[in-house]
Amino acid sequence: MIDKTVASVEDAVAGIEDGATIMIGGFGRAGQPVELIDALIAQGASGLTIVNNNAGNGDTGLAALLAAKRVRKIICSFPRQSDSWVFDGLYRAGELELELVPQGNLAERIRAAGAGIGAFFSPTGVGTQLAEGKEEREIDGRRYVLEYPIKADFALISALKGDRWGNLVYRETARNFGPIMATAATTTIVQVDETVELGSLDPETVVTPGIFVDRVVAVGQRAWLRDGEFVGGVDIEGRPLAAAEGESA
Amino acid sequence: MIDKTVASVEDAVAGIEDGATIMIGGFGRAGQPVELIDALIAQGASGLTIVNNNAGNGDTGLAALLAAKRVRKIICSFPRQSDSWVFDGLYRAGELELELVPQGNLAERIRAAGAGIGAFFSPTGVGTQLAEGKEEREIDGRRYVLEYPIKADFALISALKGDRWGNLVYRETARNFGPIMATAATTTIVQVDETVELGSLDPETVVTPGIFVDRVVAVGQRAWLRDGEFVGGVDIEGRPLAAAEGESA
Amino acid sequence: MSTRISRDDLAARIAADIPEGSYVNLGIGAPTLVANFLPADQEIILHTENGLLGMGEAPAPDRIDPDLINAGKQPVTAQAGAAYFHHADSFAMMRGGHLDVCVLGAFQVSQGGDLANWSTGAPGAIPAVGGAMDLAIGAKSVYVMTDLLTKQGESKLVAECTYPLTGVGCVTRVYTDHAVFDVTPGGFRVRELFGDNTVEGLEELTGLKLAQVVERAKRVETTRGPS
Amino acid sequence: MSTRISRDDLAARIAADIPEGSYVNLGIGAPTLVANFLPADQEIILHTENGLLGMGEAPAPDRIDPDLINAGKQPVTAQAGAAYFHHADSFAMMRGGHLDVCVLGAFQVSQGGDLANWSTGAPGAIPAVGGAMDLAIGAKSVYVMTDLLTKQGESKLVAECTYPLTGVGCVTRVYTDHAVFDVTPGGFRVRELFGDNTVEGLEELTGLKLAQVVERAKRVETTRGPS
Repeated sequence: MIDKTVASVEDAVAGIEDGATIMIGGFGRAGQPVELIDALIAQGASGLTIVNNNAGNGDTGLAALLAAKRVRKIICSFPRQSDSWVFDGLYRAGELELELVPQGNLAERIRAAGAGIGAFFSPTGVGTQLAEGKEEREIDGRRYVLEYPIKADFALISALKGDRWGNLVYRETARNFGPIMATAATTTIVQVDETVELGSLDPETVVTPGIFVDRVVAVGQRAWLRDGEFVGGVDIEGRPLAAAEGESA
Repeated sequence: MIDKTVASVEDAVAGIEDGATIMIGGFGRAGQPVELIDALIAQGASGLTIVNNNAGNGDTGLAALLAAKRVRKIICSFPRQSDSWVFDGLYRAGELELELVPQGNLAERIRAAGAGIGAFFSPTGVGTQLAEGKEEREIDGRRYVLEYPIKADFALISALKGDRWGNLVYRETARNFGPIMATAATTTIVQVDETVELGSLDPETVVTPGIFVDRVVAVGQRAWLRDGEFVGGVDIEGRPLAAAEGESA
Repeated sequence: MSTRISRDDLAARIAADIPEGSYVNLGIGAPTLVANFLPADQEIILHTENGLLGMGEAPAPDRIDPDLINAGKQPVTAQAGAAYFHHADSFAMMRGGHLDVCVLGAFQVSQGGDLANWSTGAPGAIPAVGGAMDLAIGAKSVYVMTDLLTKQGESKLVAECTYPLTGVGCVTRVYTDHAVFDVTPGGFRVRELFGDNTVEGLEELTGLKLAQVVERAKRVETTRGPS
Repeated sequence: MSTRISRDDLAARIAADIPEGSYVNLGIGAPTLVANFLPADQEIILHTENGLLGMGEAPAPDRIDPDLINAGKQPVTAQAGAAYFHHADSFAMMRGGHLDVCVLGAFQVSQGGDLANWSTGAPGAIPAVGGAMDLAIGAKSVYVMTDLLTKQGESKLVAECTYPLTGVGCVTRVYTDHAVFDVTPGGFRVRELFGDNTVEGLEELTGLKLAQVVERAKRVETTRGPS
């Protein structure tokens, strides 16, 4: 029997070595696998290269991993945000290397790694600083720059539900980078709200087929759902509205 | 109000010019938009270039379009099949040009056209006849050949259901080339079993978002479904089992 | 009469140029305001690059869904007819030329249509580009929404951008608080004048020779849009 | 004892080498037989390149579903845990190195691991390649299932392929009706002998110097597999 589920977030992040390249899903906070990141902080791996769209928000999740000084380099498209103070401080202090990649090139380079593409000519970034030093070519009257795949040792992603074969479905815009990062890492580790029986996910609607997934851990239902239904009552950071009063942006 | 539905297959294929390049969905018979092809035959456009995985099966659908001598060239991966006699005859008579493309390169080149990729280095076909004359490059120790996008003037595809915005869902392996062809054509024309109310397709499970679709026409439920449920009772060509006795392969 | 229209008026002006049935991406910041002025009786489908077509308005405070956000990471809703997809599919949509219009902010736009909107190049500034470079080269029409002048009074329409570029030759039209400009092979062409602006006055403000206006630029009164 | 095992025995022999949990693509033709010998108490997930992971066995005749077929266009079923996807995603799966094993037929395999299985290059023949070139370079292990000799008695294991190539240096192992061969940097290495075959006899049949067998090739009796 194939069973990719593991019992705990500690088991899920076991074996991540110092110096590993890790893709972390999410766009801002949406789809960020906070429980896996917390487990990674506890696990202790350092000198990491992180691939994410952003560079952390507030003081939790990816920001906490940065604050714990476990990250050597970050590959992302949009580090600077109103709540990226952890990154900002480390970057200004020269403690963090940054590779800035236009968001579409970031996504397509991740997909290319998962799809076995050696390199591709992208229309994005042509003639800009971010294409400096890159091979350029005119094809059919349009200019392109050559972009290479980004692959990773591990991917940490968040999905709504998964089964023991690793099939996944996501929720709304929390899907974002999850499906492509799952394809581009040697070991893909997924936190889900709940694991479901094999066969209960409709094969027409599986977004990430289990072939791309290695470990699945259930972390419990997100705060704004009850019995799978959206109930709201939280701020954009997912904190109960009452508690967040006067704090939320 | 956006309404991409059209009343008839004749309306759906209106405006297809002689000499057009047309992608036709389907893998063998599965997902082949037979009603649209029949309408295209009646419409009369000729000198067509067709992009399909195959080159027709039996005497219907794409095979009938070939038999009607409307096709100048076919771009496909697997023309020769047990039931490709129409293609075989025309090809041997020199009446049909063939561009043979490995199936994965065919799919990825179609996707590239839809995704704005100028060209990509593919690992498939390296060192074979089908890569002769193509640019080759070694990247990270592996050999690749440079492949260019395939785009089309029109795509004719078949889906299960669609709404007036053009959102589509497919059924089982009849999905195949539909979603990528929809992205790669200037005008994408879709036949569906039924059109449904806007909002009745779950946004999590839409496979082709309407942005890729121009015209949707309902052609009625496939013979092996009743009220949306699979009932069987047909052979692999979709003919009632009794009628097909002694005939089906 | 005045020489400037408000940001809301400008958003309304842009909204009026977007035909029904368009697929539109509104960049983060001021362009987001355009959504407030799209006519309620027309269907215009909004794309947000983090994976949604058919983006709707902001939710009520107690219906905020942290899984459902726009590119600016603000809570949004999904319309009937919406679809979710992953990031590579979302940017394929953009880069493949499927969006009809995007509206972006700008630091500078050159008369060749180059856009600079992601970095001032200031030393020590932390760079961030997001999806701007993809949007700039991807949409069929790239509209810029901006004040004509910086706070220091310098023209954002320039002969050549001095700030780092976002995209080369990509801008279709520039909507400013003074006037609307088309980018043409001959440089900027005044399309509409707001309030008491004149072509000559704009030439003075921008320091640019504005291309011959074929028909006298339409003069638009400053009015308040709906709020 | 005999010098050849049956096609079913060969399919069973290949099936026995596929570990539980593997993702496997079985090429059209003889390799499809391998599915019949996968142990019922183990989960091995079959991929078909026309868009399905978790392919199950053939349906009953009255349950044929024309929308649910394999790469050979035969009716199949979907297992619990299956997933459907489009063609670009399916081949990304293959070319991205995510399949553990594929099993392909062959016209020729060279001692360098080159595979020829899509065209005899005969004048007038209609070419067709399908997904063979993608499978050949995509799976982690590429197993070939073939008779050792053609009907004319020529060896399909060759020094250099004379037929048009499907892939270069891509074959991991060759399962023939006489023996199993690993492709190694030093050429073919006999891994198992079926029936009364000997390495010397195989060298005579193939005309190849078979690489030094490190441990004496395991001798396997010819037995009937389940049907």
